[in-house]
Amino acid sequence: MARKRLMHAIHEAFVEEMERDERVVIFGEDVEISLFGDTAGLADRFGQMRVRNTPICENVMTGMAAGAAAAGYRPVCHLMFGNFIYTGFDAIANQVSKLRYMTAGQIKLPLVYFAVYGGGRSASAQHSDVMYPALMNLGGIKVAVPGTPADAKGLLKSAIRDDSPVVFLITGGRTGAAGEVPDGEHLVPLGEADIKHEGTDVTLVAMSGMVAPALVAAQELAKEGVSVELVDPRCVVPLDEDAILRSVCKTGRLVIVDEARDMCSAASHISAIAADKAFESLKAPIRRVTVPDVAIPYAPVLEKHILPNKDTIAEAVRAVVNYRKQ
Amino acid sequence: MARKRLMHAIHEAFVEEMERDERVVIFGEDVEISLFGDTAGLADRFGQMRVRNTPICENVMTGMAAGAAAAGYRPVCHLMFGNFIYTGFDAIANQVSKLRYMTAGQIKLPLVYFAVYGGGRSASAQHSDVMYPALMNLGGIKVAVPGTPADAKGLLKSAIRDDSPVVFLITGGRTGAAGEVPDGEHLVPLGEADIKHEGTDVTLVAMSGMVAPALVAAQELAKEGVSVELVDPRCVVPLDEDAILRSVCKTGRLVIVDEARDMCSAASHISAIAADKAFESLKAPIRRVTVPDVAIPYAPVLEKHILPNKDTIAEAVRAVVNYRKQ
Amino acid sequence: MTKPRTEGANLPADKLAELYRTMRLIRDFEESMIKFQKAGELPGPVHLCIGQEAVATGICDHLDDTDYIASTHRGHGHFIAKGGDPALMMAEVFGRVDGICQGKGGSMHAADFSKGILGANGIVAGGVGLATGAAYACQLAGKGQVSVVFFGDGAAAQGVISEALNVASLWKLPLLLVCENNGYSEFSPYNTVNAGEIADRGAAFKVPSIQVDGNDMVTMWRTARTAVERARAGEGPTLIEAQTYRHRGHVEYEDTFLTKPYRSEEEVEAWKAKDPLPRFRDYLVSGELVPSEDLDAIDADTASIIRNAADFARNSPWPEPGDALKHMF
Amino acid sequence: MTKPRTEGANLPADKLAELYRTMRLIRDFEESMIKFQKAGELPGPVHLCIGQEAVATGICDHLDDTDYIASTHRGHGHFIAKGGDPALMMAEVFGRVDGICQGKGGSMHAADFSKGILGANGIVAGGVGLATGAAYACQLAGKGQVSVVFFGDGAAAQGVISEALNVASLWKLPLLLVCENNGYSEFSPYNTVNAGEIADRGAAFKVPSIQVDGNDMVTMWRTARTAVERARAGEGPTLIEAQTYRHRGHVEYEDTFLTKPYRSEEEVEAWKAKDPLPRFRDYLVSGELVPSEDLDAIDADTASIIRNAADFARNSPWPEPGDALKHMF
Ligand SMILES: Cc1ncc(C[n+]2csc(CCOP(=O)(O)OP(=O)(O)O)c2C)c(N)n1
Ligand SMILES: Cc1ncc(C[n+]2csc(CCOP(=O)(O)OP(=O)(O)O)c2C)c(N)n1
Ligand SMILES: [Mg+2]
Ligand SMILES: [Mg+2]
Repeated sequence: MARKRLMHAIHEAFVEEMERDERVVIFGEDVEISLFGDTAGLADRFGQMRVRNTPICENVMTGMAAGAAAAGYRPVCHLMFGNFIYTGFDAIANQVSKLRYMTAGQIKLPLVYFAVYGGGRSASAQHSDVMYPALMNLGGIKVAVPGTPADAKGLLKSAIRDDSPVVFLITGGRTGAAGEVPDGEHLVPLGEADIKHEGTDVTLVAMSGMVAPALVAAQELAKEGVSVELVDPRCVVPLDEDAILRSVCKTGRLVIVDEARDMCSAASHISAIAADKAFESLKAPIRRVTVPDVAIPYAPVLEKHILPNKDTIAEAVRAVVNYRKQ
Repeated sequence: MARKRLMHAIHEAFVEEMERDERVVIFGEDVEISLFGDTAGLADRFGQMRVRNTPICENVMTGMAAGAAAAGYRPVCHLMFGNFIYTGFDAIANQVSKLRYMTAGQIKLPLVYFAVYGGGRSASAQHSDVMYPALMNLGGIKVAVPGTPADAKGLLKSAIRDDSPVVFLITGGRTGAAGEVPDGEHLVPLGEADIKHEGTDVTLVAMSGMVAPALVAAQELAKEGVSVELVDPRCVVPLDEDAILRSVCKTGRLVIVDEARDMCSAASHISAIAADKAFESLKAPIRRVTVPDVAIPYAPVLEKHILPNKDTIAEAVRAVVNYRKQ
Repeated sequence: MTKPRTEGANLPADKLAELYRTMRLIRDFEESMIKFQKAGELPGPVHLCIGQEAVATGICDHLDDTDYIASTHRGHGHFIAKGGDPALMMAEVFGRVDGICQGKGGSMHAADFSKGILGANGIVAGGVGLATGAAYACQLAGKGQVSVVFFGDGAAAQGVISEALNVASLWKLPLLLVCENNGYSEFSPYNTVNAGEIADRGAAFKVPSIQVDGNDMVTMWRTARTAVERARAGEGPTLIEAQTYRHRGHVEYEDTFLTKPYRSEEEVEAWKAKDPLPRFRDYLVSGELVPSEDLDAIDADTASIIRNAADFARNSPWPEPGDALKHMF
Repeated sequence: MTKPRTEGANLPADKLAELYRTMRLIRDFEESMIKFQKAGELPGPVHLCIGQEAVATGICDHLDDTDYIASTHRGHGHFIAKGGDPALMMAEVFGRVDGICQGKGGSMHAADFSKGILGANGIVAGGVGLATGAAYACQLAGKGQVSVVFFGDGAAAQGVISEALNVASLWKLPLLLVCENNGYSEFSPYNTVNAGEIADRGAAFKVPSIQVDGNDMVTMWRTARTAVERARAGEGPTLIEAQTYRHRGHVEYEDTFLTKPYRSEEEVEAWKAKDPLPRFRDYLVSGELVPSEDLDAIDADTASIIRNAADFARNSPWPEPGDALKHMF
């Protein structure tokens, strides 16, 4: 175990998987010099054929990942910022998410789209979106949203080894808090939730950049005598419904924190699952702590106003715990 | 009143709005000859400057709609099949959905993206998607999903007059059942649900292509003594939450039919709203009748298996009505 | 751009016969589709390539199973020319369980990865990224494989083409970009949707570009050979614009929805007179390169292959409904 | 492509002084940004155009408020040259309520629709569709308005550019596609991300294309004039590749994350020697076209404008938090 920043953990995963399997290649804009540090030095180590700068051309890049995967490689297509997933969305939505299915399983598509996403950095509307809801609705694409350096490393290694397309999303660029990362081989299976804090009164589901504030909220609430179970799904596709439902059946209450805009968010979907399958257990309304359906503004004061934080999370949890049938 | 097919109603709306306001222009691939009949004859009537064939270039087309709108016109960008929205997704997601917000309301974007979407025609995975969930999550874009010829006409006229970007989606191409369409000026406001069948036992929400089978299911269930209230939101953005919640509070039960894939569908979101705001009234789990998270297959027998129909809808309603707390 | 001269062929007779056979097989497949579509036996739309067979044939003859092609919505010819089994494709278009995609894809998605056929495509220019990525894989593997993308003149307007030209040129990818210019993008004539000439668009990216008569089997074949050799030798991509024509409509049922014609009878007739199949046959027979009896035998053979394919397709069962849930991951 | 010759200017002195003033104002704005960024006064990233001022100035001098421009992430120069108020943009970059976008957009989204400024853009080539659509609107209106899109050499690889070239050529849209080739796409040198020359890419679409020294104020201005006149006269689009250089980094804080240099000191110095601002000043003074006192007066004036802008920005309050929920529809 050693404390590492998220980007450092990601970098390790890349190095280890590229060492392990020479079919792993990385391409994208400026991956050689590396904006976030995640791919820094990889070109020197593995050569420019395997770590390759592309021009700015997301349309063809996203399709190229599929073609290279279909032809036997395990490409990581680095898309820099999550919003550029929209720029290259055609191949992701119309080809990658469907190719295996349309051909009745003839082909595996072991590829990873990698991007940094989310708000909180005054990077404005076109660099701060949360785009996994759109990806979740496509079917056929796995989506990993790690919230800690350890999960990031373990999930990225699994994503690279997975035979299905995976979109791998992390928040925050070079910043991001450090965390303990196990030494040596460390794999986290795609689709397995992790209980980040055990509790009995209320289930709090949070993922990715929301795990940290949710954890703080859980710890603060513990002092108030509210026992929060914090479930981190770690992937939104596949979604570990069982783990979420198990917890809800135990606690009878559910709050979901999601940095996505509210409409058709992961939070909406998780709520819908519980309202269907854990109805019996529910003692209170299901609350979503999400971003309102607006673009992400520039001024810090505006951005802060719309992003979930430990206080808005704690408030939602309190409301649910204090709920009494009228 | 006269019975008209959906495409005929759409055609009428185009003619009337183009007559009314010369800033209304339509461009897209083969809009002059018109694949679906919706724009047939418009070029002859309004001239090729206002009804203009484009090359196949969805990337620039979707952006052009925004530019033309910003510069004072009211463009309808005809994207033919809904899946091609993904092809032109960059400008929709990164520009159109945000431009007004990013500029603090400096600009109105009175534009319509028009497309035919959904399955049931053995058109396969790349011509059969339901893409409104992705659009709903963008914020900033209204989405109209009419289920009858009358609503199609009334909503399209409102969409063209609206100062915000609207994606206008219809199912089924030239086919599609006929329905009564009011003569003369007929406007349906964006964001106002319509009760297609009144009832007291259970609320059934259905939109677009799902309204017809839901209505049949409601009628059949009536014979069994189950009183279904069929709520058609008609738009998924803005979503008439009040109408849905009003009905759920009355009936205490909710089933949502949505041709979208399940994850992060409109059904998920509507369920989440009810699980939060109508929790008190709920007597049974909220059920979603959606498409499983797969691509749309070609063979009719396969496609039929995954699309909702009157029987799967009725079955879900019965399950909810017969639900007894264990 | 360069324009190859039509030269006398000095190809061996068996190669010429083979090329004829491929064209004939494609033609027979497509003609059977007309019939089946009319008879209501096909659940989904079909886009036929009658009149364009020489392009697929000329290109794919130079390819092995380890090379890749990405095709279009008008993909039957490419599938067959690349060695795909017509019976498996036929069953697919019928939507049956023995189809190459078990009825999940249909005409617009027929693929056979075991033969390097990355698939037809319902998205115009959708194959461009796939083939470019496969070309990158070919380059990485270093075994001289190549990758080909077919696209139409309508598709040429899609920006992804220029993206591919740029990256393939920079990376010297073993990629052929083959534009089948049949004069129409759906119902829009070439010059209403394309400014300038497609074969001129490669030069700016330093991609050698050739405009060729796509109805001239031998010239097509030679042009392809040069480009494939270049690619295999690591010298980079080539853009080929093959000028041709589709005899049938854009999609088989177009008469049911079009309210007016979009091309003249004379134009269609003029191009039918340049039909690559009889033209090649004439060339073979009149040049005494392949005896007409041999060609008759081929005709009989391909006809029976297609008859058998149709029987196979018709007799194949529908897929199990529940299989709709398989094959996502 | 064509390459204009640098000619002696026979522009009136007041026009020359005006051009100098615009460049100087942009330069002062950008230099203030360096300082504010270092001081931690700017919440978000800024991309500065120091060294590239002549391009924005030369193009926009021919435009009125009723003409349109769409800009890039490096958009301050375009905003100012098109007549946007530097104080309103400054407040915007500070994230304040008096900013042109009330603090909602920041540097990458500064727009002033009342001046035809469709906005900076955080998406590379994101302005292309906007400007093409505005050009369509200009054509429909029939009043001789024009639309301009600025984009970088990195952006030139985006497919949407070729889509715009094609449609603008076919429709004869009053559109200028202005590529500011500053030699780098972020940290990637030109020839690693662009095959061939950008100005060569117009010809294939029949779009007149010009490669011009973007650091030569007068030539830039003349080149723009020809293109704008062509557009106003209904003769269609022009592609202009202006060769220039950015003196600063790609983004102001790049030193904090780059681990190695991506360009040489010598290269930077060589280009600084070709800095368009002193070069133009020299030209004006040595050619006795504008007296240096007049230019000094301009310098003093622009400096004070920027000082006032900074005061205005700094003193402007933050937006109300709740305003984050406004302005979606
Ligand atoms: C992205 C996208 N846009 C539009 C369409 C609809 N469409 C299908 S085929 C076609 C015309 C294609 O023309 P071309 O590329 O010349 O091929 P051809 O049909 O002539 O073989 C169009 C517009 C589509 N399938 N995909
Ligand atoms: C679609 C998209 N892809 C990638 C980026 C990240 N990015 C921002 S600026 C830039 C380089 C742009 O280079 P160029 O067009 O030459 O403009 P310059 O910065 O030199 O002015 C890149 C890759 C982006 N903003 N948008
Ligand atoms: Mg064509
Ligand atoms: Mg540049």
